[in-house]
This record gives sequence, structure tokens and C-alpha cells, in this order.
Amino acid sequence: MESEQLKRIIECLLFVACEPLTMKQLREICEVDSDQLRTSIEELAAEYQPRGFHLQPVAGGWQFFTDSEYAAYIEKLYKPKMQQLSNAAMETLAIIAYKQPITRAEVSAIRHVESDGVISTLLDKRLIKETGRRSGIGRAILYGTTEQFLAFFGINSLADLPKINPQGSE
Amino acid sequence: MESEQLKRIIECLLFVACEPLTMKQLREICEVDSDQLRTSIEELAAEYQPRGFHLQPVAGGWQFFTDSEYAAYIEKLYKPKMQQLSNAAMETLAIIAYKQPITRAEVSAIRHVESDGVISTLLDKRLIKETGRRSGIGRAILYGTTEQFLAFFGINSLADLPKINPQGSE
Amino acid sequence: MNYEIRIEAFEGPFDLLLHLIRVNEVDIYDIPIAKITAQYLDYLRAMEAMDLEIASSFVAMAATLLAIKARMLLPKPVVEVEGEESGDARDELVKDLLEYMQFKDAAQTLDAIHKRQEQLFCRPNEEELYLNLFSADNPLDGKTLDDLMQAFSVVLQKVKGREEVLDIPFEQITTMDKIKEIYQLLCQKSKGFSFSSIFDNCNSKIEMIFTFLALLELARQCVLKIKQNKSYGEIYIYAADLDKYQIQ
Repeated sequence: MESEQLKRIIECLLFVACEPLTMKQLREICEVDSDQLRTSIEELAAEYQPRGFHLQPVAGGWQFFTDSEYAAYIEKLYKPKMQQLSNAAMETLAIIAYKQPITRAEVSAIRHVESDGVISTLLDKRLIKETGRRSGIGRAILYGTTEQFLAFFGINSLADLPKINPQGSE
Repeated sequence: MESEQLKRIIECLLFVACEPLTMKQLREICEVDSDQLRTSIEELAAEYQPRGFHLQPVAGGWQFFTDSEYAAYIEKLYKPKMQQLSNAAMETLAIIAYKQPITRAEVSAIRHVESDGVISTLLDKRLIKETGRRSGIGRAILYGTTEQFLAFFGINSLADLPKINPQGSE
Repeated sequence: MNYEIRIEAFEGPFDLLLHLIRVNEVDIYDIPIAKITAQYLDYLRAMEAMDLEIASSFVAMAATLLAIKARMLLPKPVVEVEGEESGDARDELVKDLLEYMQFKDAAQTLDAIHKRQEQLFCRPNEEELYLNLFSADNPLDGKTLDDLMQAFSVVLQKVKGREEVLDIPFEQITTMDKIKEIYQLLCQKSKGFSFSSIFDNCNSKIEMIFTFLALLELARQCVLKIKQNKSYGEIYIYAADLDKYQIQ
């Protein structure tokens, strides 16, 4: 195979693959020998050196990675989807964290405020999730915290939540 | 911002984006004016012309797409899910695309065939959506095409649909 | 019959009609209606003979074709009604066919465009992955476990003294519970009891509704009888056949 075309195919494959491609995979798909493949990849890596994303060896394969210099811009692209929690959301999250599994109605009853909106926000942010259904009539949805919730606070399990004073005193 | 750097940022963003990025999004993230952005995108598109994937306008934004020449290699890498439409579905989609907004009854009248099933299929595939209600009695649901429809055909806007001959003459 | 009938899957009557127009190589603006109608009906008969299901729209079109054929056989009125076009009986059909053809062609064009687009692939980036990448800037940024505990303490302060609110009784009620209650009542009170008395212990509207549903269910199973001696008078509930009670 002609060297230029081989490079086009390799960059195409690496572009659509969201994980590293091994030399073996590339060799089989492109039907070329190791030497030819190695040369092409090295050339490609050099061609992408000045660009916004680079070809890098990783975990026994090759993968495109964006330049770390532009991470802030990528963050701006995805950032609108991650926003800070309001006090209401924090309060609701606390109730769910400590009283899980718990229904919407129960959260609203504790807060004395209709809480559907805040609960949706927490669901969107993947801080809470549906964990089951209350038995009995209505089969109300039960909510609990997620793995992400633990990760965000850097704790291992719900047992690591700080103990609260049952009297609720300061 | 320096032109070379702007191009690096744009290619970086397009590389990590999950959908076409609009000029507005890019302008806001990169904090540049329309003229500068337009120039950079045009230059970038030219730079990628000889490569394995290209910068293309689609559904009102910009996105990287692989060159069709290498489709066979990508299929060898992973079996992409092809979205084939039946003749009936394509025919119905054409009617909705050109006559939107249009009701189910109107589509069926043109095809002289009951079209509820096909319309449901198109809704499932998100190629069409409800766009409103016909005023007057019955308030029949109106259908129109979606952003996915544009992406499905790789076009930028409905204005890019091929013109149809209103006389239908051969 | 000097033409061959090929049974294909036609999308609808128009699909079949256009097929006939094409194989006969006739002008769509001057359809030989008698000939095309005859062939159309042959197709329907052939489909019938093969036990193929014929959609009602095919039959409706046959009727339309026959009606057009009949109208074309009639002599044209000598005096034309004023303001009325002496149109060809085929006009309406041709207009509809042309419109349909236009979209059939468009569908083919779109299909070709899609086939081309289908060869192009974009990067299947997953939003989730990128959102997780920036977990440092998480929705809980700046909040600590102490904040969480604090938030909960504040809530607890607020609910102090109205603990009963935490218990939501109506969530716990089921029709089954109520059926059991009423059944027990039936067993205990052989002389029956008043309809209104069974609601005495209900704490909420929901509970009353489920009590009523339970009553209906037991009546349906003929476990109890319901009697009212006079209009608007008290309704009484009696045991009928307690053995019929079955738990579902």
C-alpha cells in the first residue's frame, strides 16, 4: 500500500476509535506489515505534533489526545452543563443522603416545600438516582445517592458520612 | 488571539464535541469575533482537505467526518450501526420534509396509504418531531423534520434539500 | 392477456398505478383509463388468488378508476354549466398521481444522499466521559461533608416538633389491608354494621378511597351484602358468604 494512503487510513481509524488501537489491530485492518505500519505511525505522530490534538502511544496502542494546553476550552464547552448547587438543592441532597431511600413526597414533607424541581436537578447532575419503589399503594419512587455523590465528596461509602446529632442541635 | 492558536483550539473542540458545534458556540468559547472565526474555520477546512477526515458544515454547525473512501476500513474496525429506511419510510420522510408542517392525515392522503406506522418509525428514529397543532377543529398534530434529519443527510439546513420539480414531469 | 402479472410488494394503489403506467409506456396526462383499469383489476384478482391481503386503499382506488371510466363513457353535456370547467374525468387522479410521483422521486434522491452520508463517520464522543473528566469542577465544588451535615442539621431544626410529618401514613395503605380490616369486622359483627361506621377510623381521603375500594371488592366476591332500607337512609353491610373470601 502507498505510504500516504496508509497514513490517511490510520488517522481515520484513530479518529473514530475512542480507545487505543494496538499495532496488531491496525496491521490486520490495513493489511500491512509491522515495519510499514511503524514508519507511517511515526510520520503521522510528527504531522500532528503542531496541531491541537496529538498521536500518542498508550496502553500498548496508539490514540489521539487533545493538547493539554487547550483543556480550559474543552471545559468551557462542557461547563454549561455543570453548575453549582443552590442552597435548596444542597438541603434536599442532605435529606436524601441521610434518609435514603426516600420518596419525593417525603422530601417535600420534610422541607415543607414542593421539591420536584430540585430533585430533577439532582438527578440531572447524577448526584441522586432512583433506587426502587416503595411497596404498597402508589408504589412511589425511592431516591438515593449515587457513586458520583461519593466520588465528589471523596468518601468510600455512605458509612463515611459525618454523624449527625439526632437532636439537630448546633 | 493569534490565528494559529485559534485554529488549534477549534480543532481541539471539534475533536471532543459530541455534535456539530455552531459558530455561536465557537465564538463564545474562543472569545473571538465572527470574521476571525470564519477565516480560521475556512483555513482549517482547507488544511484537513488532504487528510483522512474533513471539516464539514452540517445541521447549522461544523463537525469532523471521515473520508468516504475509508468507510470499508472503519467497518472492519467496528460494525457501525447503519440506519436503513424502508421505501415507505423514505417516501413519507420526503413528503414531511418538503411539505412541513404537515399532519398524519395529509401524509396519508398524498400517499393514498395509511401512514401511522411509518410515521411512528420516523418519530422513533428522531428524524421527525411534533412541531405544533393545526388550528381549528381536531387540532391535528403537525410534524416537521429534526436536527437529526439534517445530520442524517449531512446537510446544513432545509434550504439545502434538493429542489423538487413541482410538476412531477419526468 | 398479453402482459405478464408480476406480484410485487406495492406500497399502495399509487405505486401499482405508476407501475402500470410505466410498463404500458403511456402518457400520464392521457392515461388510457379502460386499459389501465382492467390491468389494475387483474392485479387485484391475482393478489386475491394468491391469498395476498389486499389493503382497503387498493379497493378504494379500484372504485375510483371504475367511476372515472364510467364518467368518460358518458356523452359530454352539450350546454356547459356556467362557471364550471368541463374538466377531464381523469384530472383529479392525474393531479394526485403527479404529486405522489414528485415525492417518490424525492425519496430516491434523499436515499442516495443518505447512502453517501452513511459512508462518513464522526467521532463517537461520549458526553458522559467528558463531563466526568472535569469532575474537579463538580456540582459540589467548594462544598464539604460538613456543609452537607450542616444542611441536614438545619433541616432537622426546622422539622423539630412536627416529627409526625416525617411519617407519611397514606403511603402505607393498600386495598388489601382494608379488605382484611373489613373482613375481620364482618367476622366479628354477625349482625352487620353501618356503611358510615367503617370510615370512622380513616385519617385521610386516600384511606377512605381505599376503604371504599375494599368494600366494592368484597361485594364483588359476594363475601358481603349491602342493604339500604329507604332512599338516603343509612346503608348496612352484612356478611354474606364469608367462605367465598379469597386473597388475591
